[in-house]
Amino acid sequence: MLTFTIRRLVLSVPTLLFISLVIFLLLELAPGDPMAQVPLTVPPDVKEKMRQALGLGEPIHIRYVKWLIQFFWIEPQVLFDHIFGTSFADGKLRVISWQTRSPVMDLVVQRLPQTLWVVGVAYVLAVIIAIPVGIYSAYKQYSIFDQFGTFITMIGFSVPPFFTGPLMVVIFAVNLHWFPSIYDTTLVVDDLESLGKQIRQMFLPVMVLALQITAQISRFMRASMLDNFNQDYVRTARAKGMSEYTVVMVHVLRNSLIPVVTVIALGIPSIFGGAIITEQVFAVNGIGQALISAIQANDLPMVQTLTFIFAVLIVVFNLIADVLYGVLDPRVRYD
Amino acid sequence: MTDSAPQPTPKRIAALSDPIPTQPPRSQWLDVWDQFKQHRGALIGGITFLVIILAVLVGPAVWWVDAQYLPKGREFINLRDTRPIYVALWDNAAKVDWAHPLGTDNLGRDTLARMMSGGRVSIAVGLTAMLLSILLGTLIGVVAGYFRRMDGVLMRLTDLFLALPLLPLILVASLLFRETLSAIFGVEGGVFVLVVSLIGITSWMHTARIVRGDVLALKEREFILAAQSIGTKPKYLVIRHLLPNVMSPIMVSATLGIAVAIITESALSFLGFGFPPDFPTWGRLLNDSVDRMDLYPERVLWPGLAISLTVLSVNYLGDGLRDALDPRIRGR
Amino acid sequence: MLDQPIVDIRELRVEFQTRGGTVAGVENVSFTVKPGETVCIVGESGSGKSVSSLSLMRLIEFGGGEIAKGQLLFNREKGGEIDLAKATQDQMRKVRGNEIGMIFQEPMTALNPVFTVGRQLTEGLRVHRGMTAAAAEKQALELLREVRIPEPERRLKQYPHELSGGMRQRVVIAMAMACRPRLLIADEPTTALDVTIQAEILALMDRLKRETGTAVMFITHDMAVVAQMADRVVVMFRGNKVEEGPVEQIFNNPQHDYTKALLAAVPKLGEMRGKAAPEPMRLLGAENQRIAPIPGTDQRLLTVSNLTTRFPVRGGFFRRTVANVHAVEDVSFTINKGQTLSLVGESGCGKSSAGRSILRLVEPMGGKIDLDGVDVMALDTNQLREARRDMQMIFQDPFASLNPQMQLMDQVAEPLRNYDIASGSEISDRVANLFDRVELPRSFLRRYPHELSGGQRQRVAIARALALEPKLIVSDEAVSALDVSVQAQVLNLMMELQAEMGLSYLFISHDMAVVERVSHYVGVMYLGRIVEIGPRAGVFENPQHPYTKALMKAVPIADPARRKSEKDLNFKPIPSPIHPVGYEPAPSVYREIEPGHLVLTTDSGY
Amino acid sequence: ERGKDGNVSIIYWQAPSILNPFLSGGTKDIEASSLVLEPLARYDDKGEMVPFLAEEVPTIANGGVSEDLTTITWKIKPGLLWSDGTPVTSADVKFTAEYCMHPEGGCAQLSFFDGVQTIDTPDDLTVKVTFNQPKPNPYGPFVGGQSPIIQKAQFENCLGSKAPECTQQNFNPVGTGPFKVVEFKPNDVITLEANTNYRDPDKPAFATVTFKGGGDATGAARAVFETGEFDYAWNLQLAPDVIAKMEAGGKGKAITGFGPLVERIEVNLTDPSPSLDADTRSTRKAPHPFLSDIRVRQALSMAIDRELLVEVGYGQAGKPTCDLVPVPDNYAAKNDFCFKQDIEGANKLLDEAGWVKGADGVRAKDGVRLSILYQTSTNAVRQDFQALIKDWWTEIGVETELRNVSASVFFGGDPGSPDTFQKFYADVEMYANTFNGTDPQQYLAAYRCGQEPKPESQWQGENINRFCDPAYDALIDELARTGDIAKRGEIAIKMNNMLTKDSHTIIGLVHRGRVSGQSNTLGGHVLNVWDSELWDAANWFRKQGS
Ligand SMILES: Nc1ncnc2c1ncn2[C@@H]1O[C@H](COP(=O)(O)OP(=O)(O)OP(=O)(O)O)[C@@H](O)[C@H]1O
Ligand SMILES: Nc1ncnc2c1ncn2[C@@H]1O[C@H](COP(=O)(O)OP(=O)(O)OP(=O)(O)O)[C@@H](O)[C@H]1O
Ligand SMILES: [Mg+2]
Ligand SMILES: [Mg+2]
Repeated sequence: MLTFTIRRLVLSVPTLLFISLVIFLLLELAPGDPMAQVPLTVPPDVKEKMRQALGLGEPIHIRYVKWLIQFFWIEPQVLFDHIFGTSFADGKLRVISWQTRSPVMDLVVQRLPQTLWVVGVAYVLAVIIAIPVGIYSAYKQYSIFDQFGTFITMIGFSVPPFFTGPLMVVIFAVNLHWFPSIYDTTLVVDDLESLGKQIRQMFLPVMVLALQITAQISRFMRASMLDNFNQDYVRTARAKGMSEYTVVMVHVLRNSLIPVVTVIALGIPSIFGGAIITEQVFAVNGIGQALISAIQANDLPMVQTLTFIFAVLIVVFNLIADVLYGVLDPRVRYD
Repeated sequence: MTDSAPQPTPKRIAALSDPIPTQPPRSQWLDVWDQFKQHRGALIGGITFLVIILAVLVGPAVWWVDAQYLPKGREFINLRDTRPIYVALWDNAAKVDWAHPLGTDNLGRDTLARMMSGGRVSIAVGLTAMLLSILLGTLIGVVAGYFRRMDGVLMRLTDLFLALPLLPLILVASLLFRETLSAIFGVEGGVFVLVVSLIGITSWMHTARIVRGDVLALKEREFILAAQSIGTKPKYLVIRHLLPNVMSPIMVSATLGIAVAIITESALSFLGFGFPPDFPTWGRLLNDSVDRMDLYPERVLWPGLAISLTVLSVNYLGDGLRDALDPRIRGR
Repeated sequence: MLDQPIVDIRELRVEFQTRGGTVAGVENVSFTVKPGETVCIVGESGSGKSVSSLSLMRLIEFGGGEIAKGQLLFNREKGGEIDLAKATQDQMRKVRGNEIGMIFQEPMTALNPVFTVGRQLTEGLRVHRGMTAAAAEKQALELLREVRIPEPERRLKQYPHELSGGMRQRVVIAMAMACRPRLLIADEPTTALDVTIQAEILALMDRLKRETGTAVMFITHDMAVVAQMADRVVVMFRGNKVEEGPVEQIFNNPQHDYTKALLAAVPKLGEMRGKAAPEPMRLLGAENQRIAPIPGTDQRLLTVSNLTTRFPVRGGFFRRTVANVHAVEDVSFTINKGQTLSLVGESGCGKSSAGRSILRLVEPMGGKIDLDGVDVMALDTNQLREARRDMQMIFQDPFASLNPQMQLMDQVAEPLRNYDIASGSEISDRVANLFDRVELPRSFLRRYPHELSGGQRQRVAIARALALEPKLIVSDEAVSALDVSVQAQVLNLMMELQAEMGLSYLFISHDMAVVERVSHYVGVMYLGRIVEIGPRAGVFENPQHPYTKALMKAVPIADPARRKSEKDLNFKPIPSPIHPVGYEPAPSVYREIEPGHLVLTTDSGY
Repeated sequence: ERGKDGNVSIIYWQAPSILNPFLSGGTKDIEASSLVLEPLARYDDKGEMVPFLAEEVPTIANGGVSEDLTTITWKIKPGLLWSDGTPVTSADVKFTAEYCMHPEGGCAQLSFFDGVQTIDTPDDLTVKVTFNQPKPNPYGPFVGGQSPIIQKAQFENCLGSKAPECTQQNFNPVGTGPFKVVEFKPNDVITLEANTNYRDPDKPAFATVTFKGGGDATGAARAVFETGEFDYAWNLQLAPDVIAKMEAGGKGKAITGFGPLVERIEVNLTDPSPSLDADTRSTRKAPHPFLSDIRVRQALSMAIDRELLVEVGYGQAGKPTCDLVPVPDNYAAKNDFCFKQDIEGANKLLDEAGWVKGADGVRAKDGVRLSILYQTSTNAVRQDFQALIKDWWTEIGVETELRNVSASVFFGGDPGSPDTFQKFYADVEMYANTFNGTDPQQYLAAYRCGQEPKPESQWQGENINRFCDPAYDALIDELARTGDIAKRGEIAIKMNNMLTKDSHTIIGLVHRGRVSGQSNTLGGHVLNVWDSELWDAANWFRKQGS
């Protein structure tokens, strides 16, 4: 298992390097220019100087190597410094965002809490709802509950967030005034009241996201439970005189969770990646929104870094899902 | 083998004769259809989807208002922002017009006509992008599963595509290919090809993984070995034996793929990428109307509902197909 | 008290709601089981054996069935008689596992893969006996000892997949016996197991029954097992009980047609004693059967020498080959035209690998294969394809070896198309002829595999193999998955084809009785090597190698007069065929006992 | 009394990403930083200059500007303090110029320092700027929101290439304005508090400011008009009916003001045909096959109903215009030749010019079809305009293909992209442009022959139409020499007409105003289109009784 993990980790390095190169070239090729947001009143020669100042004058391979060094060598040092109070990274040039002229990583750190709160809570909530729903729908297959649950989850699958989002805003924020329409990142949660505020402002985006995620996971859970209900060991457990509760909640559940847990793990990168459309609609200043605004502003270092972090997460959680599978399922042993 | 009536044969005693199927030979697709019919949701979904397709295909022949037509002169002011006729039910003062049952937009274009021509694009995008993604996914899945040596490379490729950001990709592709494509297919055709290919090549990964897994499992089945031993060439092995047996996950991926593609196209339109502005798609109609959502909710509602309903029906269709194509469930 | 039956099943009818309407799994079955008695229920596949037993446990509801009629009277330890057919699920939970234990057919899947053996064993004890975890564990240990599992302490902490099939089945038995049930239902507990393990499990059950006085309801389709175990026999046929009686009576004086046919179809070990060549079985009801010995010829068709096949085991960081599975190790044999060589041996001893290596479906590591003058090992891909016209294969699982998505006609025609042997209407003519040949109605041509029974499918597979008119057919457990009656028909078919067409067979099987019936020569494999090979009579009547001897002893014989006793059995656990890279096993050296009868002298690990 | 009114919240749907206006040209950043940083003088809502840090605005009359127009001398108000308590001196002013003029700094406001030769600081409160040539308009440096004064002490180590590394400084500049930054979350939210060292002890009335960024214009408008979550929303580019509906929410109202911003159609005088090679396409080497015919251009202009456009797209926030320079009065030509849509006239004109309608309704002459590619940036109002104009042009026998390009591509100058407005691979394109301050000299000078984007200049250049007229170039030079205000106006109007009325090279459509949303409870604000909208934040207060 350990060898497997290490092997996969090592193998993922060239993969990731390749991915980073592809992303870099892609962004490099992409039309668009960081000067797009500078007003037309700024004359072209000044814009040209500004471009030079951003480092756009250098050849492409040098910029790529620079980015590699900054991302893989300097940023870890910064993190190390931050944790241990050392000063290895002092004076070294970090990955700098073109929009804000500040280190991209700082921005990520600043954005992460909102995304984690909103997307993370939605995810956790969805998992908490989806698993019992999936279990019960499978146990009572074709019952009213199952049919209804299927319908709701289908809705969750089918109704895109860019439709539900604005709809919710208009209904709940504009007409009913139940929830704010704009997410307030300055809110500090330190007492009950501010907690209430925080919950209220998270409510709509979390709802929209959770509906979607619940739909996916509960479908998975249901299918997985159904698979296992047909297994012989279930009959064995019943033949032993186990109660239905034990049969379902211990024997079947434990087996059914194995694929579902890996699916859940595979979904985690998206928590960090943010939900681009939902964040956009509800003005949640999270990573997803940072990404889309960076794309619109052609802030290449920011886009490059964010997409790459996302790629790393995908690769890592792919690995984690595989390892989890091995841990949860005693039959699977990687070597 | 449901019938148990012993068949009297002259040669053997009843007890030992094999039961011979009494029903006429039926292809398993008939079985599939039988099972499919059982699934009420899927049936309704299928019918709904057909109705939607018919509506957008045949609709314009019946409702022959030009989706691009702009009223001229003063008529413009009179005709723009017409509400759907049903609004008259509760609002006497509302500006309604039987000539525009779903109302008009802020430029006086007929919403119904736009919905229909938008639907045609959205569904066409959904179907073609799905086909492309299924094709790619199946190809890559089969190759990865069947040829061990390609497996690692292709699975890493899958990782790569999972990590690629769609928006910059669209920008790059339209930079590189738009002019060539519009030279070949015309402006709208070019964008169509572009959008479809992009959605296609960014959504095959899921299918590929499933197909790969199934092929890996199938490879161990004895009939593949049997096919090898009767001298079937690898090409036919794949075509005759592997592919038909991964059809069921592919079909399910396909239905999901339509849904994903329709939503992706809409999301692209929503984010401002995609088709030219005077080329309505459901996503764009929705996006353009979000501003006026509380004034003219119907302009958001109808395209939103259309997208959701299409995707919903397709999803149900897929659900039913999965049950129908799964021999374990069908056997029951 | 003693005469009062523990279970009294009266006019049981079980129905399933299916798409095709209501199906009766069991139409009308009544029988009783008395304390301390073993009642065997036999019948072909689908005759309702499992459904009856599951109804008794009221587990049938979970499979979509419903007890439509009848009573299931169960004599409880305390509280007298109860009709299980009407009991609530709550009551049933107290009966299940506690008063009735059940053993299932598939040891591989009957245990929950994610819980340790210990956990699954103690579960029942804690529920029914209210034991503490520690006490239950102690009891579990005791149970494992009772079923003679080596190193029971370690097993408790292991997961099912870490145990061999035989050990798993013991765990299942221990689980069923945990609460000392008064009735034990065993649904084909040994069908999936090797002969040797089967013998041990049967002996174990017999001993447990004797020691605890538990009544046993034993379900099987194997008449030899019935002869070995039963006190009384119930014969079922398509949902009905057709006959019932003490075991001797059933075997010696069967009344019902079906029972007679069944017994006629069972090959009995020793039946062929004294016959020089194999001959088809005389089947009941089949008229104008030509029972003639099939002598074959003495012409060499296939010569295999020093065949070695190893599968690499990769591991470590660089995924280099760290070990090899020595599946086939220095194996040599010959097959004559028109004759059959059988390979027997336990699961995993390399029979299939040997068969596949000859067709080069798996690539052998070394050795020579000469098929009628063609050096198979030297062929390139195209030549190999050509060469495969002369050798074909039939596989064990008729459900798995046909493509479920293709019409039978196309499947049988595929080899013809592959080699451009025929085209157009000629193809359909030839396929129709092949169907006639394997005695399948032509109306099946347009059907799909799932519409056929197992035996019919196996005929299709044979037809497909015959399409190329091969000289050699490798039949890898071709009849193992079939019901006895069907098996007999297929065996006869194969033998008739041999007689008519001069086919040679490499017949792979683990069923000694079947092998005795069909072979000219027999090779016994153990751990990749042939430990004994020679003419059938020689190997069966004068076994020399200790493994062959043990194997012969383990085979149950379908004759209640010739029961085996537990002390006849002594099996060693099979060593692992996996050896690290660089391990070079000694070559196989044989001693010739009589002409053509060779015994391995190299240490084979047994 | 300072701080009595608590918190005021402002929403900019484009979020500020930096608070150093020299490092970002973005309006959002400049406006946000104007709460903190101040220039020596600003333009007020009428476009007139008012002193801020300076005691008075230097003129020739008061001797602040030399007669030969080469120097300008500013006097700083005495006693001014930075928010950290240190005094503001002329060294800070001089440093600001050095900071921006550093060759490696990439200063976005460099054009304000055009022609600055030396800056002298005779004493702590006097700054003398010397230009290398006479400057009729010497109010470039240190005037207006774009070139405020930064503190020398803070930015001393951030010169040139070090500029982007000074994150702390760029995010939290020390200023003299009414507020100072407490926390800056880039692209998200800024929290500010009243500057205790602000020069007027009673101001600002608000103790804190929450400056939120992000979302879209709709959301921002909704937050002010309907939910009342915010007090002020900037630049609500929304259709008039949308705004009207939202205003009905009753929590706020829209305020508009008209700067020199004009939405126009630019006509490409060169051939953008894809069949041409990259060196020729859309350059002066290849004149446009039919748009070089003035009558076609005129017909295109005549076919447009500008009033309808205004009604559909801008409502109160727009007026029809035919001009390039609509304000200030002194420079505005106030043409009205185009106000009336005249499809018939346009058709007639084209007929006369020999463009005859073919079977498909599209006019052609000598095999050249009047088929136009019409591009603009992605934006709902612009797409509506495109649809309408396409329709009108169809009526005069001109076939139109529409294209919209993402703003980040369209306005970015990436020479590799075919979709930038500079490259102009289209026949006509539509966007809006404006000029800084009240003087259009630079704006008009852009149309000099040779200043068009072309391959040799990496497609940079402001003469988008590839306009070339020696008479026009002569006027540019004359304007640069002229100091007299009335005379300057005359020349500018003449130039404006050469581009619009006389040649229809630039087809003016709508004179766009700025629309912002203001809560009903917010007082003290006057919308200013000539400078930062937040120029008077010090005067803002919460209205009583609400
Ligand atoms: N879940 C079910 N749904 C429908 N029919 C069923 C179901 N289970 C069993 N049957 C039917 O009941 C009949 C008896 O099946 P049963 O499993 O008892 O056979 P069996 O004698 O145990 O056969 P085998 O030897 O193959 O185990 C079969 O004809 C089968 O078709
Ligand atoms: N493709 C393979 N890769 C690795 N090991 C294999 C492979 N095929 C077979 N083996 C191993 O080779 C050994 C012999 O297998 P084989 O299938 O030939 O046995 P068998 O005698 O046919 O058993 P059974 O009666 O169960 O079919 C076993 O230990 C098996 O695990
Ligand atoms: Mg059974
Ligand atoms: Mg085998």
